[in-house]
Amino acid sequence: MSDSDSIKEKWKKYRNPGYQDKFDYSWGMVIDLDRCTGCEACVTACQAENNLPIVGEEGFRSGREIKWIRIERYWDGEYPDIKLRFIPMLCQHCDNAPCEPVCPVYATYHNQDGLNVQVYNRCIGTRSCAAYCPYDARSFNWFSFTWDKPLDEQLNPDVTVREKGVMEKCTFCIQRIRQAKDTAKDQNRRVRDGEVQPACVQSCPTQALVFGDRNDPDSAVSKLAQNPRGYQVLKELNTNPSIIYLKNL
Amino acid sequence: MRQLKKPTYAQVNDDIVRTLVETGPRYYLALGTALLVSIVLFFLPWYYQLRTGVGLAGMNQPNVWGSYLANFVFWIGLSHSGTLLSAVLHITQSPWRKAIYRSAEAMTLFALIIASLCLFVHLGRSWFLHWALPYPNQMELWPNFRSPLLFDVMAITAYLTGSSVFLYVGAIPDFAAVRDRVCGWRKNLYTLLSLGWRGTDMEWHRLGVAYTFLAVLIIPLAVSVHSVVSWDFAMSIVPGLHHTVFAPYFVVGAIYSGTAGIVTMMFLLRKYFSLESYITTTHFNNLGKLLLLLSLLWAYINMLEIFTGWYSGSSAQIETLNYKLFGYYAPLFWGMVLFCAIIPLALIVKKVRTSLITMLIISVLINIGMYIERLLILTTSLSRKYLPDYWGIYTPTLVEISIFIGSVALFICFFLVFVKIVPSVSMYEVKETLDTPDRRR
Amino acid sequence: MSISVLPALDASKKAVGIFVVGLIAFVIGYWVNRNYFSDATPVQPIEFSHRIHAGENQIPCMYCHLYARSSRVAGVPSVHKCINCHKVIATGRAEINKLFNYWNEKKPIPWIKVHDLPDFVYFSHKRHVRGGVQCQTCHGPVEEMNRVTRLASLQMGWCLECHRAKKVENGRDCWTCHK
Amino acid sequence: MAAELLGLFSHADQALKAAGGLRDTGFQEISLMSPTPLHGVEQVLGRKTSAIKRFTFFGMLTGLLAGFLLAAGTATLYLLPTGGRPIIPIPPYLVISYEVGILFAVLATLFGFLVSARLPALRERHYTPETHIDRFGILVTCSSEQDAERARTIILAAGAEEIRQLEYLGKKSHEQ
Repeated sequence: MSDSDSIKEKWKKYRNPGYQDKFDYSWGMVIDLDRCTGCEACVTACQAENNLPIVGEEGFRSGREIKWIRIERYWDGEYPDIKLRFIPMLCQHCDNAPCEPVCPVYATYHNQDGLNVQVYNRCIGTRSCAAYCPYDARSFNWFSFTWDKPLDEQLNPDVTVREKGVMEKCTFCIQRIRQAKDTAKDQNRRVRDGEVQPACVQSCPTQALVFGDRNDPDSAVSKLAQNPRGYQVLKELNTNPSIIYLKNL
Repeated sequence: MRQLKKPTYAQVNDDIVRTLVETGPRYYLALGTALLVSIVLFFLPWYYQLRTGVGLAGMNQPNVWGSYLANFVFWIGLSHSGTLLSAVLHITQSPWRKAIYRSAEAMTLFALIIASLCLFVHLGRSWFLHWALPYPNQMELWPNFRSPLLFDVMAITAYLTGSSVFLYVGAIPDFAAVRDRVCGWRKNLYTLLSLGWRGTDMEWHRLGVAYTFLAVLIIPLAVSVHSVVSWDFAMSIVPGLHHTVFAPYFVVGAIYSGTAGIVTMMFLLRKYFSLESYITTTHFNNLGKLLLLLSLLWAYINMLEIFTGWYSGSSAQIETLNYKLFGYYAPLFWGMVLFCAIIPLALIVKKVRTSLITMLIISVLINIGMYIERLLILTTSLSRKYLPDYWGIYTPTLVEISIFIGSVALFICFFLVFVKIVPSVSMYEVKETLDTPDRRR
Repeated sequence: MSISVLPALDASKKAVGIFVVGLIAFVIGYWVNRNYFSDATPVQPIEFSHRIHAGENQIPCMYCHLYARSSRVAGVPSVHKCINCHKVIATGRAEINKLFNYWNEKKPIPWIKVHDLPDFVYFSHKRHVRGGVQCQTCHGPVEEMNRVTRLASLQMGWCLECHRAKKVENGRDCWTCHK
Repeated sequence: MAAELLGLFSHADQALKAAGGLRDTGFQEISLMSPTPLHGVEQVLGRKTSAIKRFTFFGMLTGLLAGFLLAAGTATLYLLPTGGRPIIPIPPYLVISYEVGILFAVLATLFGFLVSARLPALRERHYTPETHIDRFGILVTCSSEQDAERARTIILAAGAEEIRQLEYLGKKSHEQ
């Protein structure tokens, strides 16, 4: 907005609920649960891509694993007629994210791409965002972690290694989005559908995960989101997640 | 019930100044022990935690909040004893307030300081706490005033300032009285603190007006502080925390635990400074009645909370409620009910209220129960959030226990220093309750 | 008897004075020694002069820092690139001999980074060069410096100032520059 | 020759009587010093009003406004949308406004108290330590020898235990 706007116009604008301007992109994901086999390839890919530390056996046992995406398992029915169901659970990048307003220092907020982002170096570690998150999608660095040789050689230079006391969570591999947008800007165009894929989407063997721009009506995500099987997890909380799950009931 | 032999005006001065200047070896022993305990059990573990990370505490992924935050709420709760109670009793002109309010207000101040320290301990990166303070900086980034945590920062700042001013303004005449009785560095200190107070009719009048205004301002402030603390929790959408009843629930709980804290503190003051003629069984009797009322109120709101969960019809709420009443933490819950709702019913008997030892026991039990309450609010709700795959259990570690004990020692430390600097009983207000010399003729 | 706070203030002047003087001394001491906490002009392993290369000899910046146009990092030239010229130019000087020592030992020169950004900052030379930002805007008049010194604070506010002045698209979004 | 007289009483009613007598005779600058706030001073020395309430009121207003402006203004300096809420949501900012309002009101009350009670005492003022224990003192400014003599009679007649003639300090502070 320009500086010449009168105070009255500014007031009107800032009193608007929702976001200031239309998102450039509105990144979203569709997860087809009927295709998910629970193989955890996405979990591993995420671990490698985003420099997630390995907390060790003790850390895992006390419930402090750092995972940006996890496969939740639910048993359905009684033995012997029993079924195992999977839900890959990651940050839902809610439009009305409960985690954002609670941060006292703006370490988490909504950016112009419609992503719920976490600024690691701004985080002071109140952990309120994790407490407020109904999806438990946030992980906390209880300690500073080191990578034994030669594992440190595989750290991704595009992603910060987080310090102790910092909250972290799925970013939809924002470093890849940034790369794609950078290339697109050089060529003076928008990012094409399918040009950018988070690590989990890229590694899914059954292509249960699809990623794309929800602002583009022709993208694979927008089309899949129209699917009648679609639902949002904990929709009744009005968080309006960006991730749509497909499940045949 | 009145003490038989009332002290004279001169005796009041003698008695109170004596508590300031005459310091026995027992005092130094107590101060030394408290200091040592607070260093070993509070500052050293905290330093260790700063170096290694908050992982030293028993918190884990669903239970990201733990005993540190419970400590914070506990100390904020204790802080509601003094200044709020003192202000309410001042407005309602209760004469029995006068002997106890000074130390009660000091309790507020120190409990608030400890509470803010607990926030430091709680943070993952305490060294960046200043980012949550509003000041112009090169990053051009201000704190997020939409956050309930920022309400906390502002409320605590206001309350800390407000209660310090309230304590100080009320103590100016006493500083002046002490000023004339001491020498050396104390003389300078009290001359500065008393601002050249002479006790003229004009000064008394201004003091009375200002003090009443401050009391009127403090009451809504104190109520808002604990409401704001409750919104830290209630503004989430976590089942078990997302209750509209939380603000009154927290305020009542705070006054409840604070009043119990005053009883404990009064017992100790009376015993160790031999202030028997100032802190009488009348005070204990009155505070006992107040405690009884508050315990009933507290129990009522607790039941209200359970009923709203039960009748909400939301499966998540009911699950959390079940877990609270019958789950892993159920022994703690029922212990809390015993300490805070059942045992205080004994206060209905006058003998219990006027016996110092039973009052001490009940007040300590109430505070234990209230600490459990704060811990339960956090743990039972966070352990059972929406997605069952991510349920978990939280147990405090040694570091957390040690930091809590250390914070109590630190509080005692502050208090011991305070009673040697500020007259712990308000001389001029105690004199108001005595016979004025003109009736002695 | 009479009362006033001034004598008492006078008597405690010493304590107050010591505190105030100590505070001022600390602040001044910190300010004077601030370079000790972050060195803006480090001594390099070789006394390389940008004044001679970029100033007098007019070598364009991107002759040596050739990735600035196309990559996030500007790139420090390899030893090979230095040797390319210095095989014939100014041979035999002490500093050039040091260069040849590294060349013979097949080791990179351990240059000390002057404009170093923390790990959590995403900075792309490409975007800035293509956006028409002169090297000197951030790095200062390097062509006049014998030993490079950092003039810009490289702090967040400094970046934001420019981003605001140039009305950079999404230039104030946290994740434009943080990672 | 101006002087100040200090009379000391051990009973409050005597001090009040003396104060009343002095006032009726036309003395203007009378201070009654006591160890506790004395009831009945208003009837003897006239009702007092102070400006503290104005300080408190305007402190509160300034604070309410400052709190809201702090929250709303800083939010517009760096636009970071959170949780789909407006940049200036009213309810949370009212909380900030409320807290800052009370903070300012408290500080303004303190300031108003100091100003109206003329504290801290930067110039020398007469007082006596006994009035902080159990004595009641009357400090009266007399402009001439005859005035001093009259005042002395009234104070002694009311039953003063002790009377002191003191160097005149009051005028200086009034000239300020």
